Amino acid sequence: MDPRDILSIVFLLAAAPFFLAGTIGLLRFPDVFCRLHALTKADNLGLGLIVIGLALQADTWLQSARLLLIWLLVMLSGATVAHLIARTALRAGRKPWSGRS
Amino acid sequence: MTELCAGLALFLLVTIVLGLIRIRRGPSDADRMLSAQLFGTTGVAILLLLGQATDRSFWWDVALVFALLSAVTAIAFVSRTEPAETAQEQRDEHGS
Amino acid sequence: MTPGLLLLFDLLLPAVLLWLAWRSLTSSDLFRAVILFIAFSLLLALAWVRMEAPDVALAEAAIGAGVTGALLLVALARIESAAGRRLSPSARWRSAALVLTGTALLAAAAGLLWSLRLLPTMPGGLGPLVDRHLAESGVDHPVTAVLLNFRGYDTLLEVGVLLLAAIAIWCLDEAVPFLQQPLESQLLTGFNRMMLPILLLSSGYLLWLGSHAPGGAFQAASLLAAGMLLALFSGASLPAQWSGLPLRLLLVLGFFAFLAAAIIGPLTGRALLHYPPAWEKPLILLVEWLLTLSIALILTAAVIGGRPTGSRLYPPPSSPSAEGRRQ
Amino acid sequence: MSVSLVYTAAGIILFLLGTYGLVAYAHLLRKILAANIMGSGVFMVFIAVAGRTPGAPDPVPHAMVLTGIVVTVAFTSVALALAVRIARTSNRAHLPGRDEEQR
Repeated sequence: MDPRDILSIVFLLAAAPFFLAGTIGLLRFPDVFCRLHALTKADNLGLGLIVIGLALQADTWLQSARLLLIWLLVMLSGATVAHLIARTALRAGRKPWSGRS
Repeated sequence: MTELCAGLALFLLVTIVLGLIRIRRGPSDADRMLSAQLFGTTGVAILLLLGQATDRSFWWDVALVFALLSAVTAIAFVSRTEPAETAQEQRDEHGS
Repeated sequence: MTPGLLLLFDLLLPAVLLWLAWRSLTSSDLFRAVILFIAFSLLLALAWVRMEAPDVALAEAAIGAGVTGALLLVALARIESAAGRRLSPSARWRSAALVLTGTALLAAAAGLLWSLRLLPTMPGGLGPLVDRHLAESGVDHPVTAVLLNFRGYDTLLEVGVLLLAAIAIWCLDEAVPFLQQPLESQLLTGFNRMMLPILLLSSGYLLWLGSHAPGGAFQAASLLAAGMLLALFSGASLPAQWSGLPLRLLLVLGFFAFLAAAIIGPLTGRALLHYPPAWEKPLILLVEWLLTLSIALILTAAVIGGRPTGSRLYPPPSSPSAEGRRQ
Repeated sequence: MSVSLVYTAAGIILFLLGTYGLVAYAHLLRKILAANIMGSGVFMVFIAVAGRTPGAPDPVPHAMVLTGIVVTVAFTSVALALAVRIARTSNRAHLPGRDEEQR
């Protein structure tokens, strides 16, 4: 097997736990701020690893560049949205979870 | 490779199904918006993987559109709930 | 050959779609219903991709992820501020109505599912016909050729429908302040500074793509409209001197450019919407550019949801003091 | 070809779900969502049937569905503007009905 394929498979398989963690975090974490933290793992690392895994398979560097662009856009949007949602929740008077409740 | 990509896409679809529970439970609107946001990212990943699995890279253009627009709905949501003070005041007025 | 895992995917995806649609219709909280609907249209785009309909998937992704979500959320906020946040109770039926509706729906289901058997087992479709005439259409992508050349009148009327929608919305009400208070965030401003050029660029990319691959005017317009929405959300408005005649002219520009291109045919002794042979490509591209601009403005006006008023900004800012500041 | 049948059946059920929602609920926004879901069901049948042709899918239904999506957006935006206007004028966003009588 081509070493590039093996690397791809490793990256793709590594991505799966982050999406699972994002979902489980979304379900299990106690408040909206913690859940945001879980969500951004899927945005940044999960999608990032998939992009790297697929970019290794791409035929031309243009295709890899397109994949990287998609990842950058999702990260940019994810960061902005996470900030805005957290701010809204904070202004709406929700207190971040302090571990006591 | 094809099998792996298809399997991962299927796995991601299952995580979306799990994420639906959060939309159901809430408790706040922000939590529901978060799940929709996660679906957006997962959708991009599924599109990329399916594009690879079926060897159609023009599907990545659909993923690109998803990535470009993934913030719009959430920002619309934030701008809808942002005037926390004003909305609170209005509710108080109605209540009294 | 479809690998087994893809087949599983194709079984799970429709099931999830049906579940989302059902929950969106039955959940008591309307905000939850809207979020479920947004998730529904997101997964619908995946279904179009699985059915090899990339044009439709692009349109669904562009419109479902951007404009429809914003449209629904903005309208929901306005409805709730007028009528109160109220749970929509599940239906209570008179028994006769329940029996009647149930029977009708079940009969329709049985009839439609049974009619699946009537589908030809070896369908020919119109694909070969389109392929044969593709060279005459001036573009290389079958769906664009069908949209703008072979069935151009559909597209012309569709733009007409969009224009009528904008007129209807403008007739219903004057524009109200889009944001109750400006969304002041350095991060959002920075985000917009990066995203607006990218959205403009990708809109042009999709438009260019439309001539030989999935893409086209409507998808490009949705991206452009999403850019305008982002600007609106961070508090931008159209100056008063632009929101009168210039805005109206831009709104109708696409439709009338298409109409003008359509009647070139009758004027030169051809049928309606038959372009002169050497001019097909430039004409189609010019019409698409103008259509993109007009459709994007129409979509944005639809989200704003009202007509501009006389000498004020469009949409008007939340407080009178802000008006003076921004002008 | 069984996959295309799965999507066709799903489209039919979506259409019927939408019809049910349109009939059963009094709230205007819910009716708008229901009509959208009905439309999606119709589109899904179209696209699934277009995918049954051998080779590349039939482009004509694709173009028709694209037109349909645009018209759906137009109708949704007008319906929402109407619903907002009704809510503003009458302070309620649902049709009068049995729930009203019971209150």
